[in-house]
Amino acid sequence: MEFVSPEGLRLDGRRPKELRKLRIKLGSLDGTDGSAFVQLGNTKVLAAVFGPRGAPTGARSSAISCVIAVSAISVQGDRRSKERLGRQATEFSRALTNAMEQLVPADILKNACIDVHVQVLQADGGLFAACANAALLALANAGVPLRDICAACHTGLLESTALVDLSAQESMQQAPQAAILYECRTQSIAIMQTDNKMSTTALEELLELATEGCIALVTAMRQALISSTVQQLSTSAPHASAAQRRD
Amino acid sequence: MLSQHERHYIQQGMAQNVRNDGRTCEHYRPLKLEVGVLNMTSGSARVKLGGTEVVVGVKVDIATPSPDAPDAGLAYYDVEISPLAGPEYLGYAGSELGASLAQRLARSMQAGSDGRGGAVDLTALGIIKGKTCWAMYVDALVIRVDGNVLDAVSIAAKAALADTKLPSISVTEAEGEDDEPELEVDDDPSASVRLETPSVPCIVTVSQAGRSYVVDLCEEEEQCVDASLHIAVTAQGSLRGITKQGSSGIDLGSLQEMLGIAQRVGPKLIQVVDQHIASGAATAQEED
Amino acid sequence: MLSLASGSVFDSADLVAVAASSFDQTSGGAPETPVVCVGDTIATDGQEGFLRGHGTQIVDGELVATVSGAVERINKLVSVRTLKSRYTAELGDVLVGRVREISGKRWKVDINGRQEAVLQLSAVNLPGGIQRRRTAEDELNMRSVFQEGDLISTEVQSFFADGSVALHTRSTKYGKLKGGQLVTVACSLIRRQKQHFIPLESLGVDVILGCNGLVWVTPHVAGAPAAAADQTSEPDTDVEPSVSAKQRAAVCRTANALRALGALGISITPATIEDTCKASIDAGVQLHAMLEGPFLEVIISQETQRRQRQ
Amino acid sequence: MARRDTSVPYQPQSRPEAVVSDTGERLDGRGLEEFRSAFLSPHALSQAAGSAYAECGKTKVMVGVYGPRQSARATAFSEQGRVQCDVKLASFATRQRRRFGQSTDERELSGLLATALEAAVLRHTFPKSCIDIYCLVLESGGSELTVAITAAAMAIADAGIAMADVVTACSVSRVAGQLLLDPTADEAFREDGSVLLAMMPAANLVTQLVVTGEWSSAQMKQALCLCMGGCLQLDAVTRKALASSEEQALAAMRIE
Repeated sequence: MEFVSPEGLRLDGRRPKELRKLRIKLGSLDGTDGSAFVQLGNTKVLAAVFGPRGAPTGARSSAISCVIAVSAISVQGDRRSKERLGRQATEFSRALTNAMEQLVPADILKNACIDVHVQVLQADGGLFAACANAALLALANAGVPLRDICAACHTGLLESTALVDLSAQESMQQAPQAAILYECRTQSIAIMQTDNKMSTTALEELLELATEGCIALVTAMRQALISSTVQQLSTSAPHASAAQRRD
Repeated sequence: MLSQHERHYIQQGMAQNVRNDGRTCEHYRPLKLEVGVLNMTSGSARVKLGGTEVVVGVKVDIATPSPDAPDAGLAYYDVEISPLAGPEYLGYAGSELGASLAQRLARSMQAGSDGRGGAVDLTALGIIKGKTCWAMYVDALVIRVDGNVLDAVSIAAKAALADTKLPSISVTEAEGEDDEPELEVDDDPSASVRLETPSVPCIVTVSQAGRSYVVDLCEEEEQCVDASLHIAVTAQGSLRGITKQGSSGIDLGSLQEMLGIAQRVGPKLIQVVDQHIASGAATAQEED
Repeated sequence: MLSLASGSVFDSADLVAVAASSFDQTSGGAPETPVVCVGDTIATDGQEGFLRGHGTQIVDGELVATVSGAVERINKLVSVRTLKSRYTAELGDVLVGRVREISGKRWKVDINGRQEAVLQLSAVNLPGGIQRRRTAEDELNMRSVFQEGDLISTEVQSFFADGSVALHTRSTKYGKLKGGQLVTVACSLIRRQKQHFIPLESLGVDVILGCNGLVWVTPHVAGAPAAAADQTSEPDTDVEPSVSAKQRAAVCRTANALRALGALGISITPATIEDTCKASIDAGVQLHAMLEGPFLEVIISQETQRRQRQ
Repeated sequence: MARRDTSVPYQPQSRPEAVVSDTGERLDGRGLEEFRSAFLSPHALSQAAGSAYAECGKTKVMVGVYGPRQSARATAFSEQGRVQCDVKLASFATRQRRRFGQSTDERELSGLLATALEAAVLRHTFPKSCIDIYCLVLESGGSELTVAITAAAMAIADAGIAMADVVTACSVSRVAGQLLLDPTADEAFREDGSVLLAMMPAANLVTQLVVTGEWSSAQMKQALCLCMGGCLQLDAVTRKALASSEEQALAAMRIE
C-alpha cells in the first residue's frame, strides 16, 4: 500500500501539507453554556461547556473536569476497538484538563466549576486534535476567559514524507507520529504526544509541520469566533456601549 | 426541578388544553429528521423533536445465528446518553436511563423466539442456515434530553433502519464437503439490499394528568404527570409493545382511552416520519 | 442565505445568523464597535494610563483580550464585553431565582450565575409582616416560607468575600411567584432599567424581567404590584390562583414571544415584547406556531424596520 | 477470581414444539385459562421487616422488605418515601448457569417491579426515607415478574407498611392465536406475544402493564380481561394467606 504517490499525492488526493476539509459551527447546542462542532474530513466532534457554575456540595479537587466520550456509532471497528479508543480518550482527557487549567485564569476557577464534555460522533483519525480544538472553541463560545488561543494538530512521517492531519488509515501504520496543542501568542506547546520510535531530526520536522498546521487552524477558529460574536452583537443591540445598558 | 405552583399551573393548562408553549394535548413539537448523517455506518439518522436530539447508527457484522432460529439473523438495541446531555447524566443516572430506554425500544421491535413476527423480519438477515447470518447493532446516542426521549429514539431508529443498506453477499458453494463455503461481500452501495421497514412501529408516550391525556411532553411537563404509557404503534394502528411508567395507578377507563389515543395519533406520526425519510434521503448531503 | 420559511426547526446558531445578516444589510455593514477574539492585542494607541477592565489581561506591556467580544472604552477603562457568558450580579439588580436547598438559617438560591446566591432568614419578610428577631422556631419552619424548587423574585443586597451574592426580599413586591410561566433567555438580552416589574395591560399580562435572564409571566392583576404573592397580609395559604383559558392564552403568547426574541438574540424590552405579540395577533399566527420559520421572519423584518427608524 | 464459564449444558434444552393440543389442553393438563398451583406464604424470613415466599408452578420467588430506613444513596429532600427494588436471578435459577452480578435484564425487572409497587405503597407515610425490596428468583419456571410482583406486595403488607391495596399480577401468552393464562417457561418460549398486567384489585387501578408482540385492539381487550380475571383470583388467595399469617401472629402473642 503506497501512501505517498510519486507525484506527492496521498490516498485521499491531498498534498502532504494539506489539511482535510474543516467545518466549524459554534453555539448550535441549546441548553449548554457554550458548544462547538468541529469536522475535519470524516472526523466529527461535538463539544459542550456547562459552567462556570457553583460547585456541587462536595467541592471537587480541580475546578475543570473534561470528559471525552466515544460511542458505539462513532467507531469503525467492533466492540473491542471502541473500548480501546475509549481508554485512550480518557487518558487524553486528563492531559487536556490540565492544559485547560493553565489556560483559564485562576480567579474564575476559585469557587466555581466548569464541565467540558466532548462527544466523538465519527472517528476517522486525528481524533484528539479535533477534540482539543472543539473543547477550546466551546470554552471561548461560553465566554470563559482564556489566556491564549490555541489549536491542536496531528502529523506523521510516512515513507519519509511529513504529512499533516492523518486520516485513520494513515495513522494505523506504525509510522512516527506527533500531536501537539500549540499556544499561538506565546508560541509554546501545551500538550505533546508522540507515537512510535523516531529520530530527533524526524521529531523536529514533525513539530515544525504541526506548528504550521496549528497556525492555519487558528486562523479558521479565530474567524469562526469573530463571525459568531459579530452576529450576536448585531442582533442583540445596534448600540454596544455598556453605558447605554445602564439607562 | 419545578415548584409546586408551576406544577399546578401546568396541570391546569393541560386540563384547559392550552399548554405552556401553546400546543394542544395531542400536538407534537416540530420534528426535524435527517437520514444518512454518519457515512461510516450502514444506516443512520438524526432526529430533533423540540429540544430533544438523538442520533442513531446501524452497523452490521457477520455472526452465527442462534440455535433456536437457524435461518434468522440477530438484532441488538442499545441506547447511550451522551455527556453532552449534561453533567447530571454522567455515571449511574445516565447508564440507568440508557438501559431502560434500550429495553423499551427492544420490546417494541421484539420478534418471537423463532425470529419471526418482529418489527424487522429477521429471516431477511439470514445468510447460510445455521452457519452465518447478519448481526444488526442499532445504537442510539442521546445528545440532548428535553422530554419525550423514548419517542425521539424510536423515530430515529425507524429512520435509521429505513436508511440501512445491507452489503450484498454472494455465497460460493464449497466443492469438498469439509471446507466452508466462502462469502464474498460486495459493499458497493448501488448493489446493497434494503430492509423491509413499513411494519417498524413508532413509540407514542401518552401521559395522564388528572382527567387529561397528553402526548409529547417537554421536560417540565414530565414532572407534572401522574403516570404514562409508552405505546408502540404500527402504521396500521396495531399495538406492538407497551410499558407503563410513573408512580400512580391508571384506572381501566383511562387505560382504554390512552390506548385509543395512541392508536389514533401513532399512524399520523408515522406518516409524517415517512415523509421526512423520503425527503430526508433525497437531501442527505454532508450537512450536520 | 438560509431561508427560515422552508424548515421549522433551527438551532439558535442558525437563527442568530439569519437575523444578523438581515440587520447588517439595513444598518450598513458591520457594527461600528470593533470586535476582538481571544488572544488579540487591543490597540491602546499609546495611551499610557489605560485601566485594565473585564475580559482583558496584560502580557508584557500589551493589553490582550481573554474573551471574544466587543471592545468598550469608558474614558480610561478598556474592557471586552462578551454576550453569552453567565450572569454577573450588580448591586440592586432585580432577579428571579429558584430555591435549591435549605441549610442552616439560609436558603440557597440558583440565579443562573457563576455561584449560588444566598438568602438569609433575616433578609426575608416573615409571614404576618411583623419585624422581630428570628427565633429558633422561625428557623424550623423556614420551609413554610420558601420550599425547595420555589421560584422567588428578589433583589441583590450585598456581596460576600468570595464574590457570591446575598439576596433579600424585604419589600412587598418581592416574594414567592405563583400562577404563571417562566421563560429563560440569555441575560445579555435584558437591559438594566428602572422598572423590572412591567404591567403590559394591552396584552393582559404582567412581566418580571429578571436581570439574570429569567422572565416571569403572569396574567395581569389590576392595581396590585405584579405577581408577588403578598406574603405580608396573610400567611402563605395554599390557594392556587385560578387562571382562565383566555388569560392563559395571553400568558402563553407573551412567553412564546420571549422565546422567539431570545432565540433570535434580539434584546428584550417592553416595546419589543408588545410589538412581537401584536404582530402574531395581526398575522393570526397560532400560539404554537410562533417559534416556527415563517413567524420568525416576520419578527426579523419588524426589528429591521425599527432599527431603520432609530 | 470469577471463573470464565465457557461451559455449555451437556444436553441442549428440550423445547416442546406443540404446547397447546387442539382440544385446548396444555402440556401440564391445565385448561387455557387455568392458573398453575400457587403457594403464597408471608413472613418467610425472620430478619427482614416483612417477607414472603411464593411458588407458582415451578417458579419460586423469595422476597425480603427492609425499612422504612435511611436510604443509602444521598438523595435530595422529598416528602414522598422511595421504593427501591433489586431483583436477582439465582445462578441456578435457569437451565444454563447464570453468572452472578447485575445484568441488564435484572435491572429492567427491578425497574418494572418498582413501578408496579410504587402506586400501591402510601409513600407519604415515610418521608425522607426509603424501603428496600430484595427479590430472589430461586427457580424460573415462567412469568417470574408476575410472581415477584405478587410476592413483593405481600411482603410489604407483612412488613406493616401502609398500602392503598394489595397488588396482584398476572400474565398471558399468545401461542398460535390462543391466549394462555399464567404461562410456563416452555409456553412462553413458543409465544408470539405476551401481556403482563399488575393491578390493585380493590381500588381497580392498573399499576403495571408490559406488552410484547403485535396485538390488534380487540385481541388486546380480550387479553386484558383475561388478566384482570386472573388478578382477582390471585387476590383472594393473597388476602387469605395474609389473614391466616396475621391470626397466627396474634395467636402466638396471646399464648405468652
